[in-house]
Amino acid sequence: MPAHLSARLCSLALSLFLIAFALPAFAGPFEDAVAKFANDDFSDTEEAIGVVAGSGNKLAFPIISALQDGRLMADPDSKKVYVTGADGKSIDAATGEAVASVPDSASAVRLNNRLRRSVDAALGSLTLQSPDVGTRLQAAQSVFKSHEETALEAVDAALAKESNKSVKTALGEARAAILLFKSDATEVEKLEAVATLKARGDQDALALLTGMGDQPDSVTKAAASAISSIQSSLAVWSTVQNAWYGLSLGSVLLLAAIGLAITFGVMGVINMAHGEMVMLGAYTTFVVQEVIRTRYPGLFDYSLLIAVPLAFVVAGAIGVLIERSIIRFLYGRPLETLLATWGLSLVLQQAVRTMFGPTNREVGNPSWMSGAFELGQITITYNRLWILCFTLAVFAILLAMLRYTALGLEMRAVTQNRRMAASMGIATSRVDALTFGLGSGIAGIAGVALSQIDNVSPNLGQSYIIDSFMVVVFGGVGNLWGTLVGAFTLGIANKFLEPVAGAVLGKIAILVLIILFIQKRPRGLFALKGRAVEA
Amino acid sequence: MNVMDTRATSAMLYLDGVHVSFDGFHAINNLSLTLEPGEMRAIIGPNGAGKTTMMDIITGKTKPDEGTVLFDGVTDLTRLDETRIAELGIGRKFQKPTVFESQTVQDNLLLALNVDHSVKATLFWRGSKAESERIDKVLETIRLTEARNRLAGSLSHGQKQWLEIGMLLAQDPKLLLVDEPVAGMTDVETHLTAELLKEINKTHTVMVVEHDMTFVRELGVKVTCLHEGTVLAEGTIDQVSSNERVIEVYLGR
Amino acid sequence: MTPHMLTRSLDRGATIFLAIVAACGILIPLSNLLLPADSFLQVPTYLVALWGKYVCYAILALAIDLIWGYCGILSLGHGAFFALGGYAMGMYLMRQIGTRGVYGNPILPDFMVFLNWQKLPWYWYGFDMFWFAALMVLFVPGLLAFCFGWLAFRSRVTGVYLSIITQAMTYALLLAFFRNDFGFGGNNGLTDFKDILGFNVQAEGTRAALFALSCLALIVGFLICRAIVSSKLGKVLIAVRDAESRTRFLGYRVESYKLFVFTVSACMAGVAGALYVPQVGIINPSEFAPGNSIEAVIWVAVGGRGTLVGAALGAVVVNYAKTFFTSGVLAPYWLFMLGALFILVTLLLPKGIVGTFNAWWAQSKEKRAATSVSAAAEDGVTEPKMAE
Amino acid sequence: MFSKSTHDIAASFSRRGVLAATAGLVLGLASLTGAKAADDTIKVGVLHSLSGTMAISETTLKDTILFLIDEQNKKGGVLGKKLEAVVVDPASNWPLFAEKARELITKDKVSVVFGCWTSVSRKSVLPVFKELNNILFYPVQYEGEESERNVFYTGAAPNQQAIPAVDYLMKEEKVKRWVLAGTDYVYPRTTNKILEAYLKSKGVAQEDIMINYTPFGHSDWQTIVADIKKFGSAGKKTAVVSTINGDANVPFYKELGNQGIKAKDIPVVAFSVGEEELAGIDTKPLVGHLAAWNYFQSIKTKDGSNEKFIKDWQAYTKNPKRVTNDPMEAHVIGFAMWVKAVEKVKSTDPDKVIDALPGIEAPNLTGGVSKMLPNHHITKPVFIGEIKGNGQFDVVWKTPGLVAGDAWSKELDGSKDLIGDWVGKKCGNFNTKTNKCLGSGS
Repeated sequence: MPAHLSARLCSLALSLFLIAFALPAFAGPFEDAVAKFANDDFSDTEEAIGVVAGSGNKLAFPIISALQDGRLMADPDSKKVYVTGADGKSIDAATGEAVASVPDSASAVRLNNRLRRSVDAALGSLTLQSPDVGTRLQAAQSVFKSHEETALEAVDAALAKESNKSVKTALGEARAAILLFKSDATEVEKLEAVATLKARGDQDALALLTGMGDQPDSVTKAAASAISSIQSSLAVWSTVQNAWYGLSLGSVLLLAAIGLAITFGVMGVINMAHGEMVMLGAYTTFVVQEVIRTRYPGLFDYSLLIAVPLAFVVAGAIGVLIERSIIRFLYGRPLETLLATWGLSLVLQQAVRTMFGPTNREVGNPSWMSGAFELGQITITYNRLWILCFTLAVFAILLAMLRYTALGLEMRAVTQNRRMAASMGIATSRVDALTFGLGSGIAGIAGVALSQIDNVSPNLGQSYIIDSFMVVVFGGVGNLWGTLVGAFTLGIANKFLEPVAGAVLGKIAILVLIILFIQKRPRGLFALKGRAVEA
Repeated sequence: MNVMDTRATSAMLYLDGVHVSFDGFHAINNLSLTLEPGEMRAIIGPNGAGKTTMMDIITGKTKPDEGTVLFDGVTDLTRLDETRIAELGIGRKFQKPTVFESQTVQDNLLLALNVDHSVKATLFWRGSKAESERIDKVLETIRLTEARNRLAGSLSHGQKQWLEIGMLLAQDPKLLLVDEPVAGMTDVETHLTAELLKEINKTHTVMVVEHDMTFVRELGVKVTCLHEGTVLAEGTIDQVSSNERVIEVYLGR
Repeated sequence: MTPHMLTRSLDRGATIFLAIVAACGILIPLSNLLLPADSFLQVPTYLVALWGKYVCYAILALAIDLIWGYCGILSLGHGAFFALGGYAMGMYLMRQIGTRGVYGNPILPDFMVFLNWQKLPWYWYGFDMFWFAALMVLFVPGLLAFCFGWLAFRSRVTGVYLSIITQAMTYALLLAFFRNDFGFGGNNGLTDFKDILGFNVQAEGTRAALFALSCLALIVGFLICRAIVSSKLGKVLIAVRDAESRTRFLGYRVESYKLFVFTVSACMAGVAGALYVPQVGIINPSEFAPGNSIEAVIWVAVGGRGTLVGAALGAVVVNYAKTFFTSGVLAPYWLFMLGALFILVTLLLPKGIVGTFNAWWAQSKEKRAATSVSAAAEDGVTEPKMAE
Repeated sequence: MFSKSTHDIAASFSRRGVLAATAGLVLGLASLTGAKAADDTIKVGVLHSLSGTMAISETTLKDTILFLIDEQNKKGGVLGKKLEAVVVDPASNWPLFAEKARELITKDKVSVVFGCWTSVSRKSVLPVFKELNNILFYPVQYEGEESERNVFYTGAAPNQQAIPAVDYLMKEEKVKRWVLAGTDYVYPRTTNKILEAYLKSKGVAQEDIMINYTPFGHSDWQTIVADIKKFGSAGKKTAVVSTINGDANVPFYKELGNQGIKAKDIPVVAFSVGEEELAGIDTKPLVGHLAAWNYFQSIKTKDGSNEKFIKDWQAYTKNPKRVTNDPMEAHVIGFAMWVKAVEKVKSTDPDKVIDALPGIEAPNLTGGVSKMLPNHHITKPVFIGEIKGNGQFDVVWKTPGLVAGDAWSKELDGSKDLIGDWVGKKCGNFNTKTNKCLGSGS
């Protein structure tokens, strides 16, 4: 045993001894409990939370909430515990007296997951009657989660006074959860509880019903029927959920592939460095966030809005540069382009690795992209939802651009008949550069979105390149709608296969299906037909 | 037209009620056409009349949506692929001269010879005297003996056209489909080509697609005019060129 | 192979190439084994193993050049056939370990023992016999290529579409072989080999012999490729590459030709993989990685597509460059160099090293091109077009 | 010699063969030169990927060894000679690992190699080290089931990481239901097999264990996170034991955070997520999730050794934010042990050093002293850390003493009777039941 550890254990034992014999002479149970926060021992802290929360002392709420926020300071030497407020003023936790300053030797009382749950439960029963509706709802929910018998009284009291409908429902459910586990609750109470939970009908309710242990027969029977009804409704929801996951995966695939649909689909350039354009977009996001973090922290929520145009410009400019310096010499030799751009992708990866280091970079989610909301029984995360919307928006803008702008018209003209377009006065080489730049720029934008769900590392692009090609080829080269349908088809198929076959086999199955599908339709889902294709 | 129907079984090539459309565009519309054995037929028609698509249908490159295509009165061509159709004895020269540019003139002809085309036969192939004699003969016919060891890609445009005709000869098919053989040729070359085709016609059935009216006139054969995928007029060159609808189509309305 | 095919396939370039390979195959092992270790002329064992690896890569490159350079089939999944051949050999080597594995289990390979497999899966049967494994080295890649090609060529999947689905094929295999449930050792692959045909794989003599054998395989593979491309079949292949539908209208069953060379090429890749595994001592699913296959295509492009000699040379040059740049002060920058090499070769030497050399040679001795038909056919491969 | 001969042959053919032959000559000569090692330095091989997929983890370890060599040279080197690092880049390519190992040992004549991260890279170089008789220090936690004479394992064996972590969850968090989620490769497979056996021995029922494998670099975690959520809502306290590898972790944690799985509901304990990995994630939603390691950067030591190491490291890399992690500490210990062993036998001869290493003690960075065991694994303390909002860990539990690394897991049928002992038995896989040294170890 290392020396310092045994020393610490000795001092711990000594201090326990001191607490046990020296302190009781002049302190009550509340003060004893508060002093335990200073022991830096999780069991002691847990005990202290229980005693403080149940003490009825008006200091209980400030202490527990300070504990939750890491504002409860304890001095291991003097065994004094302080609550520091957000305003910098501090009080002695045991007495409530204001103190001038917290000693330097004091540090925040540490928590672990078990204690966080205790804190939640304690705060739940303490804040059931808070004036704020949101706090009350949260309190009711945490009581529902912890469903400790001791909270029953508080719940009943709160229920009697509660006027808000949703809080009332939550309180009712919390009460049901408590009663279900209360050994001396009557059969009628328990049956009512089962009915309440059945009405709630979600995973948590199911969890409580399946885990409730020995009950009277009638209750067990009612619970069984409730369980099966919840399960069958959840099964339906899980299909909906798979479809949503599929859409979400499809949107990621689409986003990664749209740029390729332009450079590969429209121009016929097999751009193996496409993934690296995505990566550059992600790194642009990182740089933008870095600048915002250090200079303008208030703008963090707008970081992505700033990054999108920047990423477009950065990746687009590099795309134009690549087209001018490499690809334009290789038109008509698509397979050679493949090799050159592969080399290029190695160079770009290593360049980023040299500049930013090989490790992942942190790109944060702005607040509006964090978290999730419940829609029925499925969870929809904001980042996935935004990415779906964003993808569709990018797709729509791109379509509109190709259809209605002069550049779009020129692009279509050049790709359909280069010589004719040139003789009509279109600067084909400029159009080529701009088309490639557009494709790369869109890949850059994709990088901004993908930075929200994936690693930002030099390898980022590699993980999307194969999938992107599959999507474009599956959908049919040269057809943006094909890319859209292809991406969503593959996404949804993947997500419905995954629960059945597992992630790996599901992916293999998709690849095999693509191979077989190409046999059936050698030019993809939406192939252009007719003689023009062959020429 | 009705007269021809009765002779359908004896025809070398018989098309009836053929339709094909690409993405809603009707490239061939109720096309019916008959070619007798030993006949040479010129097909004319403005751009987009469906001439090349018709050839695609005959050679199996494009499958018609409906209609009958019979070869030699018995073989349904719509069910066969290009290779099988070529093996049956239908040879084709493309609109844009298509020769194997990175191979020599001689090898181009060697590849075209109608001998066993199986993988095994070509792998263990050793040249025979009969083969080289045939190649020599074809080279002479198409006047490329001097260029036999040159790469096909280095030939002039007219020479390429001729090489492709030579490949048809080497293939020795029952029916030759010749798409715009004189495009880009000088007057002299055009004349020589007409002579060559007439010579070929002595032993083969030929269908020629051509824009060049002088050339068609020189061939002096029956002419079919296509328009919008259907037969507009048929007869001698003078009959067809005096047909009002043909004039309307060619000169615009 | 009939004698006329052999004589036909040997032009001057081919003869020189074969002489060099044969000389390496004989002299390097001899120098390694017979000369004292401190002699300057002695080739150290690590170089024998290294060059043995290059030779295996050269065989793979030949296989790719046969289908890409001559028939226009760009396979971005040829690493799969290489790896399958390697796995077949690896399975034989695993079974040869016998009781010398860490758990001393006479039947089950170590990775099966510690993942609690109770018995050998059926597809491991027979691999304890060398002849069976050797057969599988050809059969498994060949069969996969045949099935894949039969489907793809018959439905006329060509060009980029074909390239992408070959990539999908190797990617699917990569994922499958990563799965431990698949029974091929998962990510760790097959390793810790002891004996091959009763000889210790680590021994210098075995290494030298394997190197000589690899050179022999390269020679045989080269001769097979030459025999194919210099026969009439070779002319048909070039015809398919340059104008696929024209070839069809001449009455050639293009899919049969493609299927034939694709399968032959896959078998060659399998042999390359089989020789590679005992020399590097490990086979793992990363050999299936699409990047590896793309890299192999790049060797061919660097050396010169459609020249065979160039393919082999390209494999050696690129891999030597990789070995050289990944050590020492250049190590952090080697990807820049490799990437730049690929870009520059495609831009400045579109015909590759040998192709450019040939073109230069043909130019300086122009009249020579007209004298011999076969030389012209090879020298004159100008700007191979992608098949439609 | 071969170059000369090929040249002779080529000369007789001159013409077209010249190019090929010259290329061969140049290449041959280039590979032969530079093989001479300087005698006034001791060479140390560094075999970590600097490019490719593993560069993300391994580059730091290369820097660590360079740093350690630098420090050692400041103290006067070893045996009066300076240490010289030979850095190669095996590029995350497993056969290249073997090739580079061979090159380091034969061409550069290094005395010891510090390297590898993945198991497959170690497996790939293993035959090379055995054949050429050199020393490899392997610094990463791994699946165990190995004890080789030429390899010293300074990372954790499963019993130094996985089992203590599960014990902690059972005891402290009262976890009753387990999700074992991992990337599908050998380390997670083996670790999960061991854990499954261990959990069952502790009375956990089969239906309370869910095992899930995902491919490398898996990035779409929606379904699996939802499954975990579902599995976790069966009324029993649930935890996830994650052996998810490298790149897949960031999207996994992001999905966890977004789907609102809080550590206090379903804690995730990870064996492959350290400070370096967390540097790429916003850790605020992850506070409370756990990791088990033998070292954390945040650990405070009495003698200040960790604090000093971090300060020197950040000064060396000129990056005040540069983090430290567990495999780095493993290299620190391994390097110190090697130096001590070399000084003990006054030679860098691998045989002597290999024999001297077992029993050597070196201070670890958490205030204790680690010891090299006869099975070539080391003793280490085990810490459980909770993720904090700043990307660091807060140690919530530690083993009372040091845990000795088991080369062979006691939980697996195949290996429960095996031990590695290179001191007494001179055998890496000795069967204590039959008293026989199995397989190749003899």
